[in-house]
Amino acid sequence: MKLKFTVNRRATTLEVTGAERVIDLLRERLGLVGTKEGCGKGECGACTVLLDGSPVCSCLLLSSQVAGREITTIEGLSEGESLHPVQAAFAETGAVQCGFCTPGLVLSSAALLADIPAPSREQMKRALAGNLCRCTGYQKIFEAVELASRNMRREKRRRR
Amino acid sequence: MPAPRKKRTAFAAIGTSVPNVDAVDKVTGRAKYGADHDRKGQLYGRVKYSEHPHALILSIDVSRAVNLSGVRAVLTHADIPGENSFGTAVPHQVVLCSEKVRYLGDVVAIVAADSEEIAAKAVESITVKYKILPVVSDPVEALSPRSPAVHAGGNLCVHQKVRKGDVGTGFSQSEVVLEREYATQKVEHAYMEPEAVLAEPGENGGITVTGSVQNLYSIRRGLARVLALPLGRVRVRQATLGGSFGGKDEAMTALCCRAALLALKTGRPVKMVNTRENSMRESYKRHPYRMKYKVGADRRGFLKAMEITIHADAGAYAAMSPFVTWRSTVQATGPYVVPNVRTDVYAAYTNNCYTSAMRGFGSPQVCFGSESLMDELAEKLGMDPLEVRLKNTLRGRSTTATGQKLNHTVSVGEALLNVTKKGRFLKTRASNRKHNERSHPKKGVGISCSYRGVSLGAEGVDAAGVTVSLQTDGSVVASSGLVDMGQGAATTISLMVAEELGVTVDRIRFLGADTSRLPDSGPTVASRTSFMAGQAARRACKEIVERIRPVASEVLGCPVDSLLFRNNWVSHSTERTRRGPGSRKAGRGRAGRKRLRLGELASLCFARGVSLFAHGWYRAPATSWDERTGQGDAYFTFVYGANLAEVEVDTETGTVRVTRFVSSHDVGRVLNLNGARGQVYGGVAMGLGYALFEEYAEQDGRPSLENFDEYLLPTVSDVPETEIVFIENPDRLGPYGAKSLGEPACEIAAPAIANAVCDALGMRVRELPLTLERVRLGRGLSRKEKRGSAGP
Amino acid sequence: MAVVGRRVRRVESLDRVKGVGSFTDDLTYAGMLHAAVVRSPVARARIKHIETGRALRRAGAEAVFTFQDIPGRNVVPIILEDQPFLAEEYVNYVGEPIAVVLASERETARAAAKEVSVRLEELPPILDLLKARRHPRVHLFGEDNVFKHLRIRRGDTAAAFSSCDVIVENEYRTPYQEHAYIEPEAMIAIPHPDGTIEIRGSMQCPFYVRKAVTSVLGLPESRVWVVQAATGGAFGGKEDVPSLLACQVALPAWKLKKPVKLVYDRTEDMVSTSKRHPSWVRYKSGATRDGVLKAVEVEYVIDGGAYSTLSPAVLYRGTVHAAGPYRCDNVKVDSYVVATNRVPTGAFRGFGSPQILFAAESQMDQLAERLGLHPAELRRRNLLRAGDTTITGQKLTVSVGLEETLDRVLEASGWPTGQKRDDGVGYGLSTVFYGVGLGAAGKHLARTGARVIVHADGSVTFSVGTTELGQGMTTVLSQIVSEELGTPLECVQMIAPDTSRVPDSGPTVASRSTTMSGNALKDACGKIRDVLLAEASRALRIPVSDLRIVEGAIVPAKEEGPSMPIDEAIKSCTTARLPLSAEGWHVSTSTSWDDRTGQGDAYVTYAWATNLAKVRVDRETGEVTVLKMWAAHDVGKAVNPTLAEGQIEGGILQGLGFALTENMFTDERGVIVNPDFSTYIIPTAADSPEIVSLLVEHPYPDGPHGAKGFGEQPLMGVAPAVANAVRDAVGVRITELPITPEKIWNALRSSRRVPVTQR
Amino acid sequence: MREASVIAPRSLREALRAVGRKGVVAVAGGTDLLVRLHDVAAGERPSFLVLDGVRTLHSIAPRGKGLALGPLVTFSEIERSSLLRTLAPQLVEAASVAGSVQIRNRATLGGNIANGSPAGDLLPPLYVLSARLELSYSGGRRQVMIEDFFKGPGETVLRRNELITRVVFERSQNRGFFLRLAVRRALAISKVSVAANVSLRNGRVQSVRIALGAVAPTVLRASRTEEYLLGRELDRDSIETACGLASGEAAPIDDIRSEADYRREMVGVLLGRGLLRIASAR
Repeated sequence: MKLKFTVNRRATTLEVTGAERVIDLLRERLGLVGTKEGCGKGECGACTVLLDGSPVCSCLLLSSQVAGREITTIEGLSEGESLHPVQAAFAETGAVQCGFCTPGLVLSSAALLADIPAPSREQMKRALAGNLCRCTGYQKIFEAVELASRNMRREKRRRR
Repeated sequence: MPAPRKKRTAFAAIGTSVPNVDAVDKVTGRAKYGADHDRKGQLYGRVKYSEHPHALILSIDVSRAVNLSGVRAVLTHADIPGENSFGTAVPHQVVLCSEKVRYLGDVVAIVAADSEEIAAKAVESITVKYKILPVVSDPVEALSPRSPAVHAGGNLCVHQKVRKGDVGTGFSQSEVVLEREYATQKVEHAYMEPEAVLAEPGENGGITVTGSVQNLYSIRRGLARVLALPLGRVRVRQATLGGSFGGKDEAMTALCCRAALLALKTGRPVKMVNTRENSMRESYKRHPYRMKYKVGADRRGFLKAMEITIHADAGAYAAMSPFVTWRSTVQATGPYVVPNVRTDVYAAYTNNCYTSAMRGFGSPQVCFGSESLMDELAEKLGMDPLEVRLKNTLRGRSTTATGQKLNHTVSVGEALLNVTKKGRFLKTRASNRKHNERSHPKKGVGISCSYRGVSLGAEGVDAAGVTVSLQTDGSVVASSGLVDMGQGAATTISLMVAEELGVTVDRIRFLGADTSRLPDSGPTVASRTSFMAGQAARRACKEIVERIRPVASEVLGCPVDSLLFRNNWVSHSTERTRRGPGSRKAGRGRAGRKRLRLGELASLCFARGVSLFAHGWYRAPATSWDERTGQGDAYFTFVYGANLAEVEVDTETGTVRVTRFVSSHDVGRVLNLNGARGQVYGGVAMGLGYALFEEYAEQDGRPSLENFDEYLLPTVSDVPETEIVFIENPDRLGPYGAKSLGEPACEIAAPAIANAVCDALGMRVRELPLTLERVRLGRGLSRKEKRGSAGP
Repeated sequence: MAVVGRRVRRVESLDRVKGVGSFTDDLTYAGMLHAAVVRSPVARARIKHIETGRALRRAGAEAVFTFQDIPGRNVVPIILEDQPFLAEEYVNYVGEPIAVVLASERETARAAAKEVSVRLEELPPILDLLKARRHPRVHLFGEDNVFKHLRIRRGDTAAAFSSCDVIVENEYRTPYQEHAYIEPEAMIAIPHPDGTIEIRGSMQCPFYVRKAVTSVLGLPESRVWVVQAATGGAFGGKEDVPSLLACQVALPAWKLKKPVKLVYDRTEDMVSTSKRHPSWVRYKSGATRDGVLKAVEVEYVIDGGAYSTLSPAVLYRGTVHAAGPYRCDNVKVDSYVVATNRVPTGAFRGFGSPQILFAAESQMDQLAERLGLHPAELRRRNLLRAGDTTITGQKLTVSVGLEETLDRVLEASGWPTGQKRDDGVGYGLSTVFYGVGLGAAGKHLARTGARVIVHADGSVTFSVGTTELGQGMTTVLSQIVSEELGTPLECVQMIAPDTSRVPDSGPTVASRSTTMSGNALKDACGKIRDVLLAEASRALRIPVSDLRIVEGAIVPAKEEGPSMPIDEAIKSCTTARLPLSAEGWHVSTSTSWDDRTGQGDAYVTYAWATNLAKVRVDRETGEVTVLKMWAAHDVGKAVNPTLAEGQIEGGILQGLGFALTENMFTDERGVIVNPDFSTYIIPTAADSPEIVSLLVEHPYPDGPHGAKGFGEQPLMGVAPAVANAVRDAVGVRITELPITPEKIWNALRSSRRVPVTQR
Repeated sequence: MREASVIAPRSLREALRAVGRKGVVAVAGGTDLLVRLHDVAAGERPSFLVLDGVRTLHSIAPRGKGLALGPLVTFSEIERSSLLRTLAPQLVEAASVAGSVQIRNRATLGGNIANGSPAGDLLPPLYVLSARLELSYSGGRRQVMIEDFFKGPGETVLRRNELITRVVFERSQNRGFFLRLAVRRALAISKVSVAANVSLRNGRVQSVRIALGAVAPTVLRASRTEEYLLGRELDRDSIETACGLASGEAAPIDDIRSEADYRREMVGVLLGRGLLRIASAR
C-alpha cells in the first residue's frame, strides 16, 4: 500500500505493506536513527515519537496506523543548528549521560511542556514515567524540564 | 627483465621483493575507493558550473531548485559560514563563486538531493545571469598591461629566478651559442578513479570526510577555513586512492568543502562523485610551459652559460604554481655544471583550467627543454649526445645552478653510462643511421638524464610523523600521516618497521591516515614518503626497541647490545651467527631461555608497565634559499637518473612506436624491489603519454575535449619493454640510505623519447606532444572547441 | 584552575539531544548480514546433534556456524579461559550460545535461529549456590565447583569475639541484578579487504574484545581493530559480554567476507548476558560496650554461573570491602565464587561489593541498636581516618574524607535523632568505601596510554584507550586537556577509541577512566608543553624554568616580562615543524596482595561515602516510598561537579532498584522467567525521590588534579541505607533483597496483626 | 513484521467482512498485541485488521442514562474526558494509572477488554458499572454482559468473526473508586486492584458492586461482600467485615509479581481504604 503521512513537517509517501513497525520505517527507510529501540515492547520509551503531538511508542505502532497522521521524531524537533528549548536544557543541566534514552525523553518532555507549560514535579514524573533511564536517576532530567519551562515561558512573554 | 639484485645480508626485510600489502584487496575488487563509501540516508551532491570562462555574476536564482521534491539543500556563496576560499600559496580559490567566474570549472551553486537524478534536475533548474568578460587565454599576453585581469592584483602569479655568476661573461666566453624555444602542453593526471567524497556530520558539530584525497592536511586546512571550524573538529580520512599523481589536492579540497557544506546544512551524509567529464572540466592540470633557452659552450663542449626564460600558464588560480615553478628553476639547467645561469620563470593567471601539482612537479617541462637542448648542442658541436652530457654532468663536490655544493655520491654519469651501455647507445645510433638511409620505418635512439631534489626542499620546512604500536602478541600497527596513493608507501613503511622490530611483514598492519589521529605530516608529494615517513617510522621503532631491550636482556640473560630482533623472535645475536635464531641449541639465558617470541616479550613488557607505543617525528635536514638571487641549498639531497629510448617512426603516417626503454635511477637504496620497479614502469608509461599523445587543449578558455575518447592515454600496446638498472649509493640521510623514485621515474621519459624521435627523423620537434601531425608535418593541428563542452 | 572543577556542559550532549545516530544499531554497511544466536534451552545437557537444514532452507538465511567452524581457539579469554565461544559437547546454562545464524534481515535470522534444532540429553543441573560447593555428583569446575576462594586473616577473631559485649550474627541474601542499560548489547564486524577485521560496537573494553576475536579467529592483534561506538549505558554489563558478541559477529563476517551486525533482543539480552552475582552471606560482628568494632567473621558465597568470566576479580573486590569502611583488628573472611548451571554473572557497578556491604551495613545498625547507640555515632567511633589501617593491612595516609561525608550528610539532612515517631517514616544510614581502580587483582592491567595532537590552529584532538559510557569521561578528560594546554574546551575533541590507534589501556571499569586516562593525558600534554615552552623561551629569551602557561598565554613566572599567547607559540612550532603531538603513558601506583592472608595494599586509594535514606513504609501494604536520599562522596576532586552529581543520582536510583524492586526469577529448571521490562522492574521517573548530592574533596595526590574514581560508589550503600530506614520506620529488618512489600508485610504480619480500621 | 499483510477498512461493514477471515487478527491500539507478537517470526504472523480508520469506533457518547463508548477510545481519551470524570470516575482512575503516557495514548478500551487479562485495569470498573458489550459480526450483532464475556485468562466468548463494537454502561452511582497496588509507581501491571460502585441512602448502602482484579483467573465480583454490605451502614465494623469477606472471595496465586497471601490480604486493605473514603466523604 502507499502510505501518505507527514514526518517532521514534510509530506512523505512510502510504499509499505502496512504491517511494518513505524520504528523500522523511520530508522531503516527514512534514515531517522535518532529513534531508538530499547526493548521492542513499549516498556522503555526509547522509541518514543510524537503522533499528532502526543508521545507514543513507535515499536508498537504499525505503519498502516499512521496514514494521514503527523509524526515528529527527535530529528524534527529542531532545525539545523538550532535547538528546541528542551534539547538545549537537557544539554545544559547534565540530563544526558549515555544518551540512548535521550531522544525519547526529550520528545516526552516537549509534549509535556506543550500541554502544561509549568508542570509540577509530580506532573513531570507522570509524564516521563514511560521513558526508562538507567543512568541519570532522573534528577537532572527534572531540572532540564524546569529550565526549559522557564525559558519557554520567558520567550513567550518576550514575544507578546 | 630488470637486472637481478643480490640480496643483502645486512637486512632482513629491506630490499626484498614483497607484494604490496594492499594487493589482495585490489585484485579481489574489495578495496574501497572514494565512491565505494556509502551511508544510510545519504544525499547526493551536484554542482552548478559556470557557463563562461570569464564573467561577472549578476544574479543566481535557485528558487525553482529549492522547491523540487527530494531536494534537501541548495547552497550558494551566501551559505558559507567561513571564508569562501582556500589555497596553500594564495588562498583565493573560490568554493562557490559570488561575483565572478574565472574558468569553466568554477562553481556557483551546489545541490543536495535524495538521488543523483533529482540533484541533476535541480542543478539544471538553477539560472545564473552573467556579464561576459573578455577571456584571457595566453600566459604571455596575460602579463601585458593591456590584458584584462583575472584576479584583482593582476595576472602575474609568481616570478621565480636563479642568478648564478654572470651570463653575459659566460656567453662572451662561449664559442658556441644556441637559442631555442621549446613548448610543452597541458596534460591531465587521468587517474582512473575520478574524485569522490563522502562528507558526514561529525561529533560536536564537526565534519568527517572520507574520499579520494591525496593531501589530507591541506584539505583539512581548506575545510576548516571554509566551514569556520577548528582543525580538531575536521576529520579527513583517505579512501583507497585510485591514482592521484599529484592531482587530488585542490580539486578535492573544493569537492570536500562543497560536500561538507551540504552535509552540515542538511545534517546528513552527502556523497559527491565527479563524472569523468566533471573531472576533466574542473580538476587542475600540468602547467604548459613556453621555454626560451640560450646556451653557451666552448668548443670542447663545456657549458659556459645558460639563460632560461619560461612562461607557465597557471590558469584561473594559483594553487601550487609558486612551488611548481620553483622546482623548475632549480632543475631548469639539467644535471649539469653551468658556471653562469640566469633563469626566470613566470606563471600567469588566465581563464584556462588551473594548473598545479602533477608527478614531476615542474620538472618534466624543463627536462624536455634542457635535454632537447643538450642534443641540439651536441649536434652543433658535432659530438654525440652522450659525450656532451658526460662532459658537463654534475659530480661529487660539483656546484649546482643554485650554488649548492653536492656532498654526496653524484651518479648522473653512472646512470648515463648504465643506460647507454645496456642500450648500446652509440652502436645502435650508428646502425640506425645506416638503416634509415634505406628503410622504413625510421629508427632512432635518444637519451636523457636529470637530477632531482628530494622532498619539499626549500619550499617549506619538512617533517613527518609515524606512530608505531607493538601489540602484546608481537604484531604491529603502524600509521603514518603520509599516505599510500597507489605508490606503495604502505608496503615500504611496513618493510622498514619489519626491519627495525624484527617482525615479518604479515604481522604488520599499516593504517590509513586520519587527520585527527596523526599530526600534520605535510603533503604526500615530492616523492618524500619513503624518505620522511621512513625515517619517522624508524625513530618510533627504535624508541620501542630501546624500551623493551632491557626486559629481553633480563629474561635471556644476555647483554642488551647482543640482542637480535628477527623473524618475530628475539635472541642473542652471537647465537644467530652460529646457528641462526631458530636453533634449539642456542645459548642459555639466566632464566634458562634461549630465545623469546616477540609476542611473549611484548606481553611481559606490558605487564611491567612498559609502553609499547611510540610516535616518531622526523624533521628533514635544513635547506636554504635566497629569494633574490635564487641561490641556496635547495634540497637536502638529490637523486639522479638517466633514460634511453629506442623508437620506430613511420614517417608516412607519423606513427611512433617506442621499441625499447632503459631506465637507470640512483635511489640510494631499493627498499622494495617490486614496488620500485612498479614506480619505474608507471613513470615511463606516463612519460610516454606525455611525449606522444596527451594534450588537454583549450581555446579561449574552453576545452576541446571532455573524456578519454579524445584525451588519449597510452594503452598496453603502446608501452615498451623497459629495462631497469637501479643504482644504490646509500644516502647518509635516508632510511637505510634510501632516497626517492616516484617522480624521477617519470620526468625524463618524454625527453628520451623525443630525442629518439628526432634522431629517427633527423629533424628537431620542439613542442610536445609528438603527435602524428607534428611528426609528419612538423606542426600541430589546432583543435576546434568541442560541442557542448561548455554547457552547464 | 580555568576548566577543571567547572560545571561545563557534557561535550557530546548536543549530539545526543539531537539524536545524531552514532550507536551501533544506527550504523549500516553495504551488504551487511544480520546474525542471530542459537541458544541452549536447558541448564545442563550433552549436545547430541545440531540440525541446521531447516534453518538454512528459510528464504534469506545465509549460513549457520557452529564451533566446528572456528579457525582459532574456541575460548573467550577473560581470566580463566574456561568459557567456550560456542558450545561443543555440553551446554551449561540456559541461553548458552550453540550456533550463529546469518540472514539478510534481522527478523529472518532470528526466525531461522529458532529453526536450528539441537538434540540434547539433559543432565541434572546445579541451580542453588549453596549446593554447588563440593557437590557430590556434579562437577562443573574443578573438584569443588569453586572458581575462586579468597581469604582474609587478620588478628584472632575467636579470641576477639569472646571479649565482645555484643555479637550480632545473621544471614543475608541478594538476588541477580540486571544492568538494564537501555541500549541492548550490539556489535558489528566488518571484514576488510586488507585482511583485517573491524569490530564496532557497544562496549566498555575494546582491548578485551580484541583479545577474544584474535583468539577465536586465530589472528594477530594487529589485524583486529576494535572501535567503540556510542554506548548506551553499560554499568559493567558491557565489560566481558561484548567479547562474546564480537566473536558472534566476527566469525561469520570473517568466513563470509561480509559485514555482520548483531543486536540482542531485550529478552535475549536479559536471559543470556551477565548480571550482578546473587549472594549469600553469613555475617558475625562483635563490639565492645563502648561501641568499638572488635571482630568480624564473614562467609561470603556468590553465584558465578556456568563460567568464571570476571568472577575472581568480582570476588576480590567483595572480599576487600567485606568489613565496610571501618577499623577492625580481628577479621576472618572466607569468600567463594561457585559454579552453577546458571547464566555467568559478572561485572556490575560495585563489582561484588554492594552485596557484602548490604550485609556489613545492616550489621552495623543492629550493633548500634543493641548497644543503644545512634547509628551515626557507632560509625563515627569506628570509621577509617588518615593514619588508620584497613582490614587488609593497608595503611591509609591521605585522601580519607569519610568522616566529612558523614558530617555533611548529617548536617544537610537534619536527621532528627532520638525521638520516636509513629508515622511510618524512618531514616537509614550507610557508610561505604570504594577501592579505586583495578587493585592488586588487576595490577597487570593497570596502565593506560593516550595520544594528544595540537593542530596548527591550536585545536586539540586526543585519544585514550578507555571508553565513554555515559559517565562523562570524554568531558572530564577534555577538561583536563584543556587545563593542561590552556586550550579553550570548545577546541578540544576526543576521538573514539580504536585499538589500533591507542596502546592497550586495560578495561574501562573500576571507575578508573578519570584517574588513569587523566594521568596519561597529563603526561602527553606535559611533553607538548615542554615543546611550547622551549619555543617561547627562545622567542622571549627567558629560561623555560621561568615560564608557565596561564589562561592561554605563556608568561614569565615573575611578574614582569614579555609574554607570548599560546596560539602564537603553536603557530611558531608548527612553522618550524616541531612535534606538537605526544603519547602519554601512565602506570598506576603499585598494589599488593598476599593470597594466603589477604593482606596487602589492595587498592591505590579509596573513595568514601555516606548515604542517608528517608522512607515511609505503609504498614498495611508494606509499600516503601523513598522520600529523600542524601549522599556525600569524597571524590578527591570533582573535575566536573555536574557530572559527579549525575553519577551519584544515577547510582542511587540503581541502588534503589536493587534495594526495592529488582529481582530475577529462575524456575526449577533454571529458566529466567521475567526477562523483560514489564516484569523486571527498574525505577521510573515516578519512582525517583529527591536526591541531595554532596561532594567532598580530599585530594588524591596521584590523581589528575587530585581526582579519584568513584562512579560505582553511589550505588553501593543504597540498599543497606534503605533496609536500615525500613527497620527504623516499622521495626522490621529485611535481610534479603529486594525489600518488597510482600516481605515487609510478611514480617509485620508475623510480629502482630492489627485490624485495618484501627490503624 | 514486514511480510504480514494488512487490511485497513474505512467502515465497520468492511471491517466485519474481514474479521472472520482465516489468519486475520484485529488490532486496536496494538499495545498488547504487538508485544505478544514480538517474538513471532515474520512468516508466522497473522494478517492485521487495522481498525484505526473506522471512525464510528472512536466515539464517546451518552446513551440513555448511561454511556456508549467505541472500543477504540484510548486510555488517554478516557482520562481526559470530563463526561467520564463525572459519570464513571472509577474508569477514569483506572485509565489514568495504567501503563505510561505513551501506552495510554495508544491503548484502547476495546483492546483492554478483548485482551482478557485478569489484571486489565479497565475491567474492574467496567464490572462495577455493569457494562454491556455489543459484539458485531457481518450481518448481525449480539449483546453480552461483561461478566459473561470472560472465560479465563486471555479467553473470552468473542467469536472469530466478531468485533467488539460498543461498550455500554450505566452511569456510576454516587460513590465509586478504583484502587490498585503495583510493583512500581508507573508502567506496571497491577498486583491487585479493587473497583467499587456504591450508592448510599440515609447512610446505608443502597446498592453496591465490587470487582477484584488480578486475584483470580478473571476479574471477580465480590458478590458475598456486596450482599453483606447491602442495607448496612458503612462503619468500622461493617467495613472490617467486608474486607475480610472480600479477601476470602479472592482466589489469587503466587507469581513473579506477588504472593497469594499478600494479594488476598490486600484485597481487604484496598477495599477498606476505598470504603473508608466513601464513608468519610459523607
